[in-house]
Amino acid sequence: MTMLLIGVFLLSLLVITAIAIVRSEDLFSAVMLSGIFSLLMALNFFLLDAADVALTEAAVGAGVATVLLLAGLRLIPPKEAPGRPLRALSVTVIAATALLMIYASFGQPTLGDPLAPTQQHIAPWYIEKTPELIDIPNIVTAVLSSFRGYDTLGEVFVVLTAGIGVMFLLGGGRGKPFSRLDSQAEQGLSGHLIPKVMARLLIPFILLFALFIQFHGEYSPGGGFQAGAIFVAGIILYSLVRGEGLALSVIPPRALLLMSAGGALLFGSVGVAGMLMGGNFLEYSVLAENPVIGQHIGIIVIELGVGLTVTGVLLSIFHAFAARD
Amino acid sequence: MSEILDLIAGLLVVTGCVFVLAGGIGALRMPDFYTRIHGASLTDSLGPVLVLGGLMVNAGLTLISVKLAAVMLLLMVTSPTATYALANAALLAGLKPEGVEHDTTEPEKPA
Amino acid sequence: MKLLGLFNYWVFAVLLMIGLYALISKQNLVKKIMALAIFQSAVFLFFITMSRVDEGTAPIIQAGVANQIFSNPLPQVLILTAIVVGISTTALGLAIVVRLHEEYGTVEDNEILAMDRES
Amino acid sequence: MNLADHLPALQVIVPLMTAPLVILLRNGFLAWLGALLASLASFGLAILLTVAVLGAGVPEYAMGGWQPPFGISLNVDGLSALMLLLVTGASTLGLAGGRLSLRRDIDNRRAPMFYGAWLIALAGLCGIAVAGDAFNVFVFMEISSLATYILIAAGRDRRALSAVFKYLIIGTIGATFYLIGVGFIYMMTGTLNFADMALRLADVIETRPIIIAAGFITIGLALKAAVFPLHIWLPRAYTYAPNAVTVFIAACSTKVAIYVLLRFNYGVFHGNLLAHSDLFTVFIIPLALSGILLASAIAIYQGNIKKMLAFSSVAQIGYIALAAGLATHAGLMAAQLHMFNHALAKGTLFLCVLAFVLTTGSASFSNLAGIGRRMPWTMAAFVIAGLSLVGVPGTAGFVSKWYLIVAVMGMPGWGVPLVMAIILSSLLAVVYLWRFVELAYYGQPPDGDVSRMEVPLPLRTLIWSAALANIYFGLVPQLPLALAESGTTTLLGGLLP
Repeated sequence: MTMLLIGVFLLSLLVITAIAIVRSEDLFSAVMLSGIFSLLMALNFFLLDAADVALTEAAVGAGVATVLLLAGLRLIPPKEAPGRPLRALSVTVIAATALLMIYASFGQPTLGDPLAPTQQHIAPWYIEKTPELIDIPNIVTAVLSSFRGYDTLGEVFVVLTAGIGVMFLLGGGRGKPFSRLDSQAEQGLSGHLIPKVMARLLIPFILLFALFIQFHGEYSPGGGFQAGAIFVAGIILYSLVRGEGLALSVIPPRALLLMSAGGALLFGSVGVAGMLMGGNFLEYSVLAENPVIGQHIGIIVIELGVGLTVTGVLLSIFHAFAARD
Repeated sequence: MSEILDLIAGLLVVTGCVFVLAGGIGALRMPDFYTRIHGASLTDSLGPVLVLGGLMVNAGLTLISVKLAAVMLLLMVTSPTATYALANAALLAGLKPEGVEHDTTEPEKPA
Repeated sequence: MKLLGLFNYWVFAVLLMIGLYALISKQNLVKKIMALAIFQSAVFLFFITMSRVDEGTAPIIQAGVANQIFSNPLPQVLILTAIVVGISTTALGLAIVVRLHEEYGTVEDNEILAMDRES
Repeated sequence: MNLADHLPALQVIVPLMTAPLVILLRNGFLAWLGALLASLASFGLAILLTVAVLGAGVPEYAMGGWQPPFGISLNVDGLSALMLLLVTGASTLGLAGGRLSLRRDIDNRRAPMFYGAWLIALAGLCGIAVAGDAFNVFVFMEISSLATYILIAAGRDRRALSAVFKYLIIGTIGATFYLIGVGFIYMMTGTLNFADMALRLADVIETRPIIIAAGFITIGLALKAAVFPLHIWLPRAYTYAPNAVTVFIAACSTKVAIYVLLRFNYGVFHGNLLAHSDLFTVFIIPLALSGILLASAIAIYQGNIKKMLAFSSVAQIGYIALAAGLATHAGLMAAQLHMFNHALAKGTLFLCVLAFVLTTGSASFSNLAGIGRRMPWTMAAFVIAGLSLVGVPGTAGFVSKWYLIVAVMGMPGWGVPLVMAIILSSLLAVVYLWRFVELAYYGQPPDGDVSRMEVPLPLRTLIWSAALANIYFGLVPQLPLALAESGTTTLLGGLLP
């Protein structure tokens, strides 16, 4: 009951934040509110026993998305033009749809109902068979990378496509726009003592944590995607305090492109390897003598591929935005 | 013994909550930006540290305490830095503290 | 109790419609992207609500603990993928907005539309 | 396992895996060549799959070796094979014919990214066509959409950017609606596999969440498919995209959304549909009819050939929706045939437009006056494809219009008015095509120059083979007929035997 009430409280905050985002005319505060929105969402996910999703939402929604929007706002005016008054027609239509959906909800299973159809079919099979077939503690990772590995392959390609798109549109990825590395704006906060020292102190830990999330994802919440996002957060922090140029000399754009494409290829080649060794595409069981060991090998390698692509793409996107003016 | 520990833990958590609440009120009611972030900085320094301390007392000498200590350490390092960066950014953007007649607050210029 | 158990679904409906309303009525393109993010987040909430089981924990098997009840891992997996799709869309949309600002000098939808009509 | 069993997976993997390799290249020509080879290879795979479907059938492919419904399965039937032929064929046509045009539109430095996005779009569309899992369809829909946005944004006109932003917003709303619908179904059945869904839905088919789910899925996919009046993104996106991209997406991207719509409404909701087939028909037919008539009428007033053809596409989608909305055997046959034939005609028409723009530099009517005398070969091909679009006997378009009229006549009470509407809109198509043809043959070129200026021979050959395909499938329609027959059988029987 207490949990339910905490949930109700957090969900109400979520709605209030969403309204505030829509109403705020200053885009900077809207971005900050979106960050808060994502954090609240992550809290809700955590409350609903979805640890992996909460971690991802916090890293992606509150972290990466906020940084991206801020990088974008550097290039466009941060003020919204004065809005028009509420339009009666659209408000009516939308309110009617909301009421319709609320009406429909009375036919739905309630929160946490153990007899709901979702808890009866397929999911119990995953929970029951994971120890035997894959033998890793985190069932979410097992489903994500093995049972539904094909979806995850698709997900990696969605990320890669976004990276290709941003590089194509903003001309990044070839190093040319990054030539003005010594200009004033590229210096970052490097003159400020306190952020500089603190960032130096924190960055190694952030990177270490990213590696932990990457390679411990089979045992605890986490995996390639979250690790990539956290790794990127570390590098972005570095480029904020030390300037874009220095951060880029650590990982040049060409290397980022290689990482992005290489990760996707690594994932795919695991699948093709399964094919060549007599199984279906993405069948890891055939990768070793013992099918369970094969699954372990497959999952570790594809998680690495996911991490590489995500890191490469997110950094390329960030640099493409940062290098534009 | 355990009752005393529980009592200490509870006290710490409640005190922490009071600080968080005070910070929240401060962020709402203070007159200008700088006093507001002064208030708000309470919510992410003293408040959570006390709450985490209470939880550590509650957990005793276990792995959980070590994890909580790590979180606490991180918070103690990052939140003052964030407050500093915020105040400095406001100064750089040209926001003057309220009630300051002559300009004594030069922002820290990049060296 | 029954009503509180449906509260998550109501919040899903309300958030979805807030996002949709902002998408329709806001002219600023960055605001549209944020609205799209709210819109998609609502769906994430919907799926994760489905995955929860009373008395359950996150679906991570702990050694030595028997007869645990786990929340449903499948919707969580789907939403992990959907979150990634969402951020990818945001990034691409933002890149398009930046290019639009370079070409048109504004990020207000109605002004861009007016300029398109002229040319 | 031998290679033939892997065909459904290879169909997706070949373009998907070539894409990261292509973006690593530094040379525009090599990137184009790589993309073309991958596209040709997947066209070959699509042909092999078609042969297999018409022969013994293609066994279900379990991804990762996990049997459905626990793992993701790939299913290929007649309808999928039809879509695969369309998608890979259109991509190959666009890439092969678009070399010269794309070299102008895309600078060499960014070309590898562009061709990478092209391959990803191709893989995404193929992935949708073979998927047997509702969520997997969402993932691949997003892959193909994101890649398509990039392709359209590559247009040189700045209006390409505003068009693509609108497409991005509407496309994402559509995909999210689809995801919500899938969520509701999952909530009531606990499964994501199409076949399993259809089986388990039987018990809960009349519950509120399922009806809401059907609504969300239908509206979401109608947004993606640009069914009138949800088509607002389409004309501008088609008009300002690079010409080669228009050849590709105009021929197949909206049809893939219709394909998913058919899969859902007939394969999954068929229990619901049988009880409410009148409701569904009454909902979809007025929309389809107004699309057919209004969009054809709007097309007459366009001053840009690409925009005119784009509005014509909206009208043609109306035909497909009309046929599919009848919920009869003949209607489904007509819908599938029309998807195939319209893609053939539109692909050819846009390829001709590409050739026009290549030589004159613009797609506006004023600039294209007299083009028929300057480029007689290309213009002749344009006329043939135009005749197919109108539905003149002897062309592919006639076959599907014939099936459509037969299907509509089967509707008690509505038959005659519907037939008249179809004939009226065909006449409108004659009008808007004639406007251009007249201008092309009798108009005065803007600079008064009437000397010959044809495109190079390879491109002309390609255009003509596409035009001849329109005639070939008009005279010998056995292949699309067989595929549509097989697809209709699976659709009406559910995915189950």
